[in-house]
Amino acid sequence: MVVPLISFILLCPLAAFAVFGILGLANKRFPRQDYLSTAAMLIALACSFLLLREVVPSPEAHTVDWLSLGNVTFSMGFYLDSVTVIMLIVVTLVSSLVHIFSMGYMHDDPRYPRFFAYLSLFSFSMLFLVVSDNLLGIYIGWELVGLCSYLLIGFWFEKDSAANACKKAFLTTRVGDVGMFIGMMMLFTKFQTLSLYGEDGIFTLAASQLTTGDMVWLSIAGVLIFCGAIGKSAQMPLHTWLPDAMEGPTPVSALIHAATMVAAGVYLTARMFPILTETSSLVIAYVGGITALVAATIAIVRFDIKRVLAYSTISQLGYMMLAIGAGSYVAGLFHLTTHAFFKALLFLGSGSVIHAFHAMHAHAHDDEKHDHEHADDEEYILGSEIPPDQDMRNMGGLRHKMPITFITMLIATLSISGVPFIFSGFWSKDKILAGVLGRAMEWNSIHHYILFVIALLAAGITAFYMFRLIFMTFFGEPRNQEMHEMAHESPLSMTVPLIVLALLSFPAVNTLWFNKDYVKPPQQSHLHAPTHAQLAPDTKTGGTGVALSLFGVSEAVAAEEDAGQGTQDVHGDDGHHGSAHTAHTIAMVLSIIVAGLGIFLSWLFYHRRALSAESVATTFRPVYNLFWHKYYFDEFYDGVLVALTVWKARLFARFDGSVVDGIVNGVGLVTRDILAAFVGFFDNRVVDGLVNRVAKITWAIGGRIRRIQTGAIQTYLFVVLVGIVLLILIFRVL
Amino acid sequence: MTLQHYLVISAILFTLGIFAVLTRRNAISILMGIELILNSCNLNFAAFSRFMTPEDISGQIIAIFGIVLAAAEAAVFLAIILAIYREFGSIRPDEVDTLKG
Amino acid sequence: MEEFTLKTFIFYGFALTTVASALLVVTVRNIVHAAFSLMVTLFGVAGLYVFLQADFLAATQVIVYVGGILVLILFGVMMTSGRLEMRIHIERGQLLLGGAVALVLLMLLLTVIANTPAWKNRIDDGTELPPTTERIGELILNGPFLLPFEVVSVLLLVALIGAALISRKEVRD
Amino acid sequence: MLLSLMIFIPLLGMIVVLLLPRESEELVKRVTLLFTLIPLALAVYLFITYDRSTAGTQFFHGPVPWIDAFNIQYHIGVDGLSVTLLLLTALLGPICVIASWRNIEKGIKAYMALFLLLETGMLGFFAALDLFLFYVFFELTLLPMYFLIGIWGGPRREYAAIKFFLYTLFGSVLMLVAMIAVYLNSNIVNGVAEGLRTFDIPTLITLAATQGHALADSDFQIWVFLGFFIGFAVKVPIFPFHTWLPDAHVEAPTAISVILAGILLKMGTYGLVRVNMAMFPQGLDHFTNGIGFWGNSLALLGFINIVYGSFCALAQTDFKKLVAYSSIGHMGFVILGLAARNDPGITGAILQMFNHGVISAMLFLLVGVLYDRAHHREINGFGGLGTRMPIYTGITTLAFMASLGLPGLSGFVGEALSLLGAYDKFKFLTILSTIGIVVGAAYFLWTLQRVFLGTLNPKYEALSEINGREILTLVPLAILTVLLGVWPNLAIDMFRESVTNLINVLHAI
Repeated sequence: MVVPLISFILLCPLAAFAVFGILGLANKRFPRQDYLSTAAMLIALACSFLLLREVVPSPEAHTVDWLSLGNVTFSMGFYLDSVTVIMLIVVTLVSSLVHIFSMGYMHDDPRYPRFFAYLSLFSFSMLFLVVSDNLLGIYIGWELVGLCSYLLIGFWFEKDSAANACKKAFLTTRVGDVGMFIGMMMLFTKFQTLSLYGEDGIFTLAASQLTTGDMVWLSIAGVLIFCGAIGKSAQMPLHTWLPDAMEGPTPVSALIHAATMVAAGVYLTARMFPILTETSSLVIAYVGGITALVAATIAIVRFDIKRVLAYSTISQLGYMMLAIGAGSYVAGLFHLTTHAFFKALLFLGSGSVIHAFHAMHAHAHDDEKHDHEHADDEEYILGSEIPPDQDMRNMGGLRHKMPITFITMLIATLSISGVPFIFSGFWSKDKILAGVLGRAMEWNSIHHYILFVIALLAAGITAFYMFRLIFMTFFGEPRNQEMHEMAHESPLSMTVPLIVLALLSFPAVNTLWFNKDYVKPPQQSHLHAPTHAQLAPDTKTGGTGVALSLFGVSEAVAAEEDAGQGTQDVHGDDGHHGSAHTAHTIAMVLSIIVAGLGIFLSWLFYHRRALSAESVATTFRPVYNLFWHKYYFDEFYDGVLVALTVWKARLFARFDGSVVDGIVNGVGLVTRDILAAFVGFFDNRVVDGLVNRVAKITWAIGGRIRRIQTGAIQTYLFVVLVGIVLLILIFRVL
Repeated sequence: MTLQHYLVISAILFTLGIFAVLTRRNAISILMGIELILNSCNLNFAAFSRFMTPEDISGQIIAIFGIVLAAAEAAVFLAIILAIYREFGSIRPDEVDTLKG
Repeated sequence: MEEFTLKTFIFYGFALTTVASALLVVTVRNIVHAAFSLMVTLFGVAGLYVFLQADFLAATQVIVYVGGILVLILFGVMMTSGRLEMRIHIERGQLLLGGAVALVLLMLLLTVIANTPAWKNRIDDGTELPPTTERIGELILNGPFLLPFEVVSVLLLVALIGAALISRKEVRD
Repeated sequence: MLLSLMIFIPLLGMIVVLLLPRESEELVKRVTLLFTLIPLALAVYLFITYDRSTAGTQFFHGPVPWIDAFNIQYHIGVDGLSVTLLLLTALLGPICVIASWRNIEKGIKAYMALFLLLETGMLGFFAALDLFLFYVFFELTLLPMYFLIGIWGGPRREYAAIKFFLYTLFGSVLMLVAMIAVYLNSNIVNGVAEGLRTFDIPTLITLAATQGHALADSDFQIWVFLGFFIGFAVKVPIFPFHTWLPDAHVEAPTAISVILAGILLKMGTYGLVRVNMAMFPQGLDHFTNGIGFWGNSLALLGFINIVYGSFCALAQTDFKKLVAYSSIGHMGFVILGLAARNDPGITGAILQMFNHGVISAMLFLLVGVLYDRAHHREINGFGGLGTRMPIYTGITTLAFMASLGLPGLSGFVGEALSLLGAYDKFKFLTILSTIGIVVGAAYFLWTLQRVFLGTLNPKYEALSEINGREILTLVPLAILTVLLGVWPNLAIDMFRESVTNLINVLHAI
């Protein structure tokens, strides 16, 4: 039942895309592509729910040979465990909602059918990635979602900014993908397979074959595979494409660049969890942590509503990476799920706002084209142009105009900020913090303490900038009266998905994660270098954890945390349980504090106006500039890397044209002119002298002989006959 | 009547043909000379066939082919003569000497 | 020497006619006369073929040469010669040289004929062979000469088309 | 017999075309199409009936004595290595004829006749099993190509044609010398001459593996390997013998570029597999054993091709030149895969040959479509065509994506397998070669952006969408691209056994 079901799930969106492609080639159009794609997605969603029953308890893989060589076979297959199913549901659910949302949002676009076709293709690729049981399959899905992302970011390709953004997205992620591919090559060369599971899978082989001597090698391989995730999940230093990707239509941002594709990196890292070593885990955790912090700081100073969300996404993805790097497998994936819902909600909500402004923007476009550039003083000198319908400085006070959008977005914001207990974001984030702290205490590792602090900071900043967004958009006085007048609540097709997603931001609907039997972290066979195996028991403190029993949920969370930690730790004992509880408690308290602090500051700055953001910015000018310029990553890439590459290309081309080809032409010239000239000289004087003499004689003789050539046939014939007669005389008669 | 009778007749015809080809100043006369030569050859074939291999008549068949070739040759020859006549206004071979060195 | 029968007499008659008329062909000044002499020669050769029991060949000779080629030649004469040129112009020097060479050639040929042993004493025993037409047909159409026959046919066709192409009035395009 | 028919039917077609009157151009084109479709039909039959379970030669014809004095035989047949390329050739034939339907303005009859001759040469080359015959067909392609570029090419056609001709001739002279050396040594065992000399490739392969045979001498193999290698390297083309390629491509008419990239380059790599690898395993070993400079040299050349070709492509502003340089880069993957001498490497290389044939054919056809409309190929001179020509843009995107190695399309499989194989032996070079993947994506996407995205260049507001005939030429290739990307076994089945066999030969030394 499983294989047909998964195949069917994959086939639905693929078929929807195929209809578009085939008709498109015949220069025809299917007028109801939107219904087709949406229906396909809803069916896939229903089937995904059916799979929920199938999977528990044992994971299984189903493979077919895809590419068979003489003695190596690459198989393609489905691997279905609880994580897969959850991912399937997340993807199909968000995708369905985005489809429905787009029916309203994209309705007036001239390329409306194409949009849905691309969405279908994306959904197929993403689902394929999720269900693949081997690295090759994941890589295929990986690149295909990259393609869809490219197509969708560049959906309004008439805009140069969109055209630039899509190219940048594809190329940046490809850099990461190359790293991933090298990692795959390393694994393949070692194990002669790219399948992950089963008897001959990489995980089994790695557990049984590798020795301590291979740890460095395995760490490198792990980090390289993680490079793919860095690219796709927009981690530092390859994060710059994601903010630019906001040039795509907003539903795309919600689906691809918030909920699903960018989370694929986290998913991949989680999939590779069993072969992550201590070193590679630490690298992952640091990359994630730094990304979380840096992106959050950049988000503080953005004014474009979508960019804020984009940086927030990067930051949250970093969080997930941090979790997985710190060994909190379950927490990372949990956060992935909750984040998918609330971030999709935030994007769709911002889309709703933009949509409300959009008609107005089109109207005001002609006469006020560049007005906004002068509206604010020096900040614009520094930066990118923001479309007025996305500029938060044009918003404000929208909560009355767009109540549904406001409430749903508020729920999402509360969730992402980690407001305790009734929002899912709190639980997942708290779990990550607890995991990191737990690891720090368990290993007594300074790295993890640092990471914990980073994570806390990021959490606080997140709360701050998210509320900044809410305050600037929905509270206060309308800043642009004219635009405000025009704003209106969005149609039903757009608000319904918002409401559904808002409901999903409550923990009750994420119960799967609180069932400790449902998702189990896999064994990490190479986590412990020998040193740590000895260190670990000594460092454990016999804490007396007190679990907070709120809604009866946290108990389960804590217990699950134990399960997670326990399976990873060969030396798991009672003392360790204690440390997890302690960590959990501390983390929870601290996270509530920083979230509250962040929200409070935000309230002071942007609602009460007790503090002036401008004055703070002026005071800390260098820091502010750093944030505003996004740490100068783009400048560095454009000014150095891209320029260097293009320069190198030009150099090579010039080298090719002048040197290599020059040599060839030169050889030709040398042969023709110099060599030939020399030979010609020799020829003229020496050889030709002789030849000329001969020729002259020949010519002279010829001049005489040519008289024989009378042109009269009869003369010739006569001579011939005389010749014959003579011959006969000589040979026959004489 | 021996083989040699025929051979002698043939030889005479051949020589006369050669003579015509060598001396005549008119292309058509040359053609006639050639016809004589061809006839002498055919006669030789027929004669040899009769005297050397009485049972086998391959010689006669060759002679028939010879006649056919003669016909073809005559046709092309006359065509060329006509073309030359149009070009030079004459069919005297000594006047057609563009190949003169 | 064999008997001087009527048959021999007729043979010599044919032989003489052939040689004499051939001599006329090469000596007569009027080209039309020459052509008619050629006709006589061809007839003479046809008669000789009869003596060689080559009946089909004789018939072919008459039909093709006399009926075809000779007519062709006469046409050629008419189309190319103005009235003045009906007479064949001969240069004396050329005549002498040509005659000499031809004579030497004749001498040589005769010597060869007389001296080749295999050719001596081949006497026509006078046996009547069956008519050759059927055998020739068999050999040409169903025997070893099929391919040459086809080739010759194509050649003839090509020659005809070629001749027509060469001799047609040029069309300026 | 089937193969002989397939090879010589285009030649027959050439004679027929030559007999047709010059004025009836339409008829000439139709007849040519017919005579290229027949080999295609035979190729389909070949594809269906080919026995995939054996490494041996199939459908052979001969050996029939040809030139007895040198024991040269007419001997043809296909195994897994050649059958794929034979199929590719037969497929591209009619496509190129259709592509030439409208845009050859003068002398269509001569063009078509030469094209048919070219097809005979290419088909024969891939099927030849006698070294001499192989060489004859190799040279046979040169002549029509020279005229096709030199007469129907662009403004600098004569330069390009002569360059192409001389380059190839230079290579083939070395090849000829090596071939004669092989022939002269083919009957020497332990220093004593016995029996007849031979040009027969299967026999030579056996002899080269025989202990004590003159052909099995490793020094001899190295030198002969070099001779053949340079001959084929010019064709591939391998740096630094590549500069004829951009010129030839830029000047050649569309269909000829397609043939050039699709088939002629493959003749080089095919020769490397057929002759250099199979016949001189010790020579190969010397250049690919990974020890020292010479042991890495082949892989190094592959790497240089990839990176150098890609960077050069990035700098081009002429659309066609860009595609030409990308070809150089892609052929680098073939070389790299072959240098790996293992299962994934060789399979990947052969797959890459086939796929590159299909994809580069598409690319050149697409460039041709644009050139026919705009009459220039300057990438920066376009812009925003995506709004004007959506279907064309779609197909181009597909072709670009296939070429830059997007998984799910055929380009990826060959590239990935080559790299996977190569990494086993040449770790450092392979990792460096992956730069080519990024740069490859860069130049294709940049081109895509400059030509199709952004605001529409007002000059091209009236540009017409790709027409049915052009779509007809592209669709089979596009289908093949997707099909082989999704189901690569379809192609690999054809040559899996042959590759295994080849590897056994290579490991036997």
